[in-house]
Amino acid sequence: MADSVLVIGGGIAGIQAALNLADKGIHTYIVEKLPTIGGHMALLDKTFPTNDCSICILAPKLAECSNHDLIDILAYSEVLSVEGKEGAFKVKIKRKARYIDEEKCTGCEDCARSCPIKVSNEYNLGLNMRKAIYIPFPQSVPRIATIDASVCMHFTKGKCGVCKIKCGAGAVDYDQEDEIVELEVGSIIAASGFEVFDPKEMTEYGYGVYKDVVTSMEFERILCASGPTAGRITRPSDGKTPDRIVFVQCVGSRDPKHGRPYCSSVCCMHATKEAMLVREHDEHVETCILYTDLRAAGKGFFEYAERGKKDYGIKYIRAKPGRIVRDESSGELEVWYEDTATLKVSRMKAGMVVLATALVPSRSTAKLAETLGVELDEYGFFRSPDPLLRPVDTTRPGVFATGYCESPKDIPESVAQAGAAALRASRVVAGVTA
Amino acid sequence: MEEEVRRIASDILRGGKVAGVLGLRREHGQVGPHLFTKADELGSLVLSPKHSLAKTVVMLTPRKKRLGIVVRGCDERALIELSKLNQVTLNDLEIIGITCSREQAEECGCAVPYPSRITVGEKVEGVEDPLKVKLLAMTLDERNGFWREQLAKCQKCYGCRNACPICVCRTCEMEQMMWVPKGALPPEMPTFHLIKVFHLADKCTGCGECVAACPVDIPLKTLQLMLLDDMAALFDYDAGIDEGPSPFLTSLEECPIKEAQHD
Amino acid sequence: MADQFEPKILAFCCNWCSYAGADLAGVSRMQYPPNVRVVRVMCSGRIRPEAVFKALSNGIDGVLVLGCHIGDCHYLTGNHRTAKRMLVLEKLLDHLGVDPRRLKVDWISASEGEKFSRTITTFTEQIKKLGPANGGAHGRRG
Amino acid sequence: MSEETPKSPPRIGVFVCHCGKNIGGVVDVPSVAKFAEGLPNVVFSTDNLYTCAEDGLTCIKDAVVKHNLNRVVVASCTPRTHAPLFMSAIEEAGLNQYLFEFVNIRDQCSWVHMKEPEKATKKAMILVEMGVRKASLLEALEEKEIAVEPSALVIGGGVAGMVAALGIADHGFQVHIVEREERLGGLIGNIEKVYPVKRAASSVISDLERAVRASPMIEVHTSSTVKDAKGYVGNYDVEIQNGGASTFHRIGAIIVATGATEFKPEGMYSYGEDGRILTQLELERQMREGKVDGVKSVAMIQCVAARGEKFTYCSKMCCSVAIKNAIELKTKQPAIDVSILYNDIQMPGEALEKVYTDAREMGIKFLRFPLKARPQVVADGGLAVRFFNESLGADDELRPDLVVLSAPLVPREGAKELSRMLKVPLGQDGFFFEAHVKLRPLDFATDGVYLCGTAHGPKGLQESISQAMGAASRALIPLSNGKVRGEAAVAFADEATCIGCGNCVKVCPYVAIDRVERNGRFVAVVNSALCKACGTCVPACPSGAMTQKSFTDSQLLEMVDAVSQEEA
Repeated sequence: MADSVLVIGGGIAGIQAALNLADKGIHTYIVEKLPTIGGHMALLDKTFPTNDCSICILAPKLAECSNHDLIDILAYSEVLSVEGKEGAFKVKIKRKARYIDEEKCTGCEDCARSCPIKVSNEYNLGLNMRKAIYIPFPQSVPRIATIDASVCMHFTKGKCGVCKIKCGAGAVDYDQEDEIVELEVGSIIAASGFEVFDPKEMTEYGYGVYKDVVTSMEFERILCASGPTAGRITRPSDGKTPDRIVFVQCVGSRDPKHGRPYCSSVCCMHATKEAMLVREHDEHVETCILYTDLRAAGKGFFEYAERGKKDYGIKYIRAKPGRIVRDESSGELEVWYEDTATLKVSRMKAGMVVLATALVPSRSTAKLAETLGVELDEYGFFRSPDPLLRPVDTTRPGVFATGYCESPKDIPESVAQAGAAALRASRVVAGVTA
Repeated sequence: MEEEVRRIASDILRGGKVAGVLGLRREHGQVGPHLFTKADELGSLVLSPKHSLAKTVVMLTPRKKRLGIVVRGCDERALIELSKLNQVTLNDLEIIGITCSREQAEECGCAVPYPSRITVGEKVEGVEDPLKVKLLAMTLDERNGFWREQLAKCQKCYGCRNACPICVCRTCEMEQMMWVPKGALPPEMPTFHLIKVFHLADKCTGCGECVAACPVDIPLKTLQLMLLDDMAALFDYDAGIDEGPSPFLTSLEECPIKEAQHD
Repeated sequence: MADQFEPKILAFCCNWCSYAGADLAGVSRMQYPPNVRVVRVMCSGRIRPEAVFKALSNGIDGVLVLGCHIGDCHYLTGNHRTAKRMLVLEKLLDHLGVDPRRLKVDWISASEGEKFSRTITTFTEQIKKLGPANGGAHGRRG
Repeated sequence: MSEETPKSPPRIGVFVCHCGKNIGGVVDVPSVAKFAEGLPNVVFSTDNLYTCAEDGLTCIKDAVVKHNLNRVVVASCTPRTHAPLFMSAIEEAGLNQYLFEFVNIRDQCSWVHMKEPEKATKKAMILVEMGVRKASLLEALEEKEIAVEPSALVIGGGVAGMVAALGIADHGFQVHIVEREERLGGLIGNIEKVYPVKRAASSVISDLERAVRASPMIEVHTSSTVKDAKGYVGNYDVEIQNGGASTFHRIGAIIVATGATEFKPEGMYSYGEDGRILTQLELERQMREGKVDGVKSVAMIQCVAARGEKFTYCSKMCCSVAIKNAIELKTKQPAIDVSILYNDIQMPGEALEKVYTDAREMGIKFLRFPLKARPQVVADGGLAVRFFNESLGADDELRPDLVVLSAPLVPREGAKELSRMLKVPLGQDGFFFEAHVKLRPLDFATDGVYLCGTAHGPKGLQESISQAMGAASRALIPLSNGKVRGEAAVAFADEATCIGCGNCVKVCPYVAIDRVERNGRFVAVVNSALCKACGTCVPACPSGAMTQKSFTDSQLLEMVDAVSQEEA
């Protein structure tokens, strides 16, 4: 009987499930495909409905995972195979080579400063550049460098070795190889999260054509003090502060034709928060949210949206834009929309447009489900045989799913449900059978 | 007025409402606190000179029986503050509230020369502390010069603290080496005084006992009064009058800051 | 001419937000004047106003009290008390004739390295303009 | 681990780190180490290329032994990442891990003063002096442990309560469920069907109740209330009252699952004036009893009393309840005309959205009204619902046979009393208020008490069940460990100095301080297992009786003095 648990995914749901288990005395592994744990929450500037600073409340959790005697973090790793059954799984994991000696790296980033290769920075959603050797963000856990071999000159051209020279700790190791580790665990929790629906295919919104049309996650980075603009609200095209920012809801959500029929659950509050932050940063910028139904049902959410209207002057219009065009002479965007309350077609100028794109199960979720041997539902979320009474169960005993990959939900719901997954997993490890 | 107070004290004593009445007694030409337990002693009960009985109540707390007490405005405020500090139990006190005359108010520079519950006497308007008005009109440097000069006179006698009706601590930080080095005169400026001033920022009753006790006439009360005005302006809070907790003990939801300050 | 006045600046930082913000300024190599000395406490609610005026009266020229933004306090409402206590302390300094600009209370989150650096820079500039506390006469060894 | 504060005078070792070039490239590290050597109580000082590397740690451990060090100061990066490493190193060398002070000369010195190496070096020296002066006064600390009674109390026998109880009992702990009513089931016991899974509510409850009754670890107290609960995490003394009789139990953890109830909108929308104006819950009963079979048209009104009418909040589940009942009516009598008057439809997620789509496809009408002008119901012999129809942009009127009001969930009576008894807060909406809205939705700030289901706020059954399992998981942390371990740098009240004013009790966010009678007078006593080490109580104390360990006034003032005495 294996008495460890494997958590797949190091976002807030995975972290919380792991802490819940480890705090109970159960040894837990967190496998994360990226070089750091933290997930999407690490990318958020603030969180609704309290406007808490996201990294301020998350970073202590990351550190807690890293310092916990009973948690082993396998970042930059992937699950290759799962064999065995409930209570006795054998899991093969690939630890991708970082080309860095984890023991030696001090996280000083001397290497990154001198690296000559710049590539698009996925942590800032491509809004600025990172180096080929990098630490994703300042609060990364583990805080060690990773060489992106796909772009590093040493690997692509066989030249350059600057990072190795600059590293005072002697941590750079170009000869490092991927490593396969085998774990024995009693139970597995999948917490693979979501990814943002790519709105390029909805050509009417001009995403990918007009630089000033951004997704809400991209805009989150623009708002964030540690983001590409250091929290200044400037638009990507010309660095000017826009006069008005228009938020478009349900981009790819509740839209069976183009995207997903379901409601992504968090976007209305997300847009409300971002609009509030805009007004906090610069009260001269107008904000307007074009929505279908204002989904503000969670605890304190309706009050939050009311505050957005009253105290922050956010304008809410029930409307669905037909198209977004750019006036080439002024550089301003124009949003054409039908006001679904009045059925009138109107247009509105916008310095920037923020698309509340649907959140969909992450691409790796489908592959993960296959590896785990469990079923997904029609939209790609994990399916429970009894969604009411066993919401975190999957179709394979001993394997559980929690967080956004189980179904759309916000952070507190993910945290609560992570506890549920930990409960189910600890029951397996404790030897209680259904 | 004295007669009226004696009559009320006598009534509550005889009626068995209280086990004793705390007041001032004149005996052999001396006036001091006394717990009158028999109605026939009350002939010696006097109202002046002004003397705070609040600390005496603290010494008599906790007790089983109710107690009557003769209080002026500042005494009542002291009792309210002491009750918030859990040093007296207001419910166990039968308060005989008396007003001060205009002359008395002027003598003390008192803005509120009456208790909230007046048993005997007529309420008169209070006076503004003249020094406060003067200080507020000064420039920063002038004020700084004024206080430097005043505090430099300090003999470190602790009279201000000993006389204060609210200073009830068993040990005092003004006497702690880490805050105020021993042996130096004048004491470390202005830390020595500010420890007391800040501790009383939300509690001072404006009674003026500290000034009366000071052998070198440092007008500490004025500093205290300026802070009381701030507490009222910032938090709508009046020490000694509001019976709720001090703003320092509450969250911003429970008691917000009135002026927009700090981001 | 005497050397330019280099003020002594003390910053009380809470462990969870402002100290983390200071670390972020470091990680991001945001340069600021070296006059500041940080004292770490777990929560800004731990900072005693008495310690602030003791510092100011003993030759420290400016004091920063830095906590989490209101609502972000790791200990729920610790900084609510800081906000109120320090506000009254500012008033007290003013009444005493000490320029209240020598005390600055601000909220800096763990992601605001830039704000930390900016706060230290502008505060140091301001204290330089105000000149030495206590006329430079008190409590200095040299 | 060593628990004793060394009695001998401080013997401090200082280790200054180069961090490769990160510190050493700016700060003159050897000079800083040399400067430290001259500070009072310092008996050993050195510099390391990487203090955090294996040889650096060995250097510390060896020096502790060789020089008989009883305090250690490391000047390097940030305590936020590296303190645990150095603390465990000195503990391995036999010192209490809290006899350690961290000085940050990288993130807050060399990295931010890269162009001013001399000033950075001087600053590093003062920072080290501050650390050394504080270290001289450090004391050995311990994280206090308290034993946890292996049993739980679940207050509320609804679905959430039963799920939570089963989760805990499954792990081998005794659970008491206390339910005010005669039977288990709570609010769900009054409804017919659960959506979106479309399962009979009675089967959900009977399944759970069967499991609860079968569990040897669960004791069910129906028609009972919690009369009293005293104590703290791991050690509650609970009195459960049934009729006139009381039983007493030792409890380790408590879960609040008291649920919510449907608001009866008396005096609004003509409710109570006409038997054909019902709430959703009343409609469900009538449907069960077959009383609505002949009804030809139904109008449902959403957001009754909610979203700013009487209550500020959105009740979250009323949209799905209304749509569920509309579908049930329509399924039974396809000819029935059902209109739902709404403002915003709240059907988040995949399954609910599908139900909403189904409802529209079945011909259920959705008519939107603005919140500013809510519908009016007039009982004038018939029934009239007048409202502003947003899609028509005009006033509209329906004349249904039945009006159904979707009223919000409100907290159960007794929530206030319970909140006082357990010392846990209620929010402005009257629901229980969690420790942190985002990351601690099921905890209270007070350790050992947890929260789930609609006691926390309106929500659907699925979410309540997830929360119940989550709350059980939280409660199992102290239960499984059999102990809780507190913080080390806790507050401490000196009983001799304390005047018992209770200011500290008022400011403590964790209810960790009690005012208790000792030798005839009241003093503050900190429960160091509950104290979270913020120190907010210290400035609230008027008499200097309150101290925070590791951040004492004298330690902090030493640091302040080091700066004020620094040579200009």
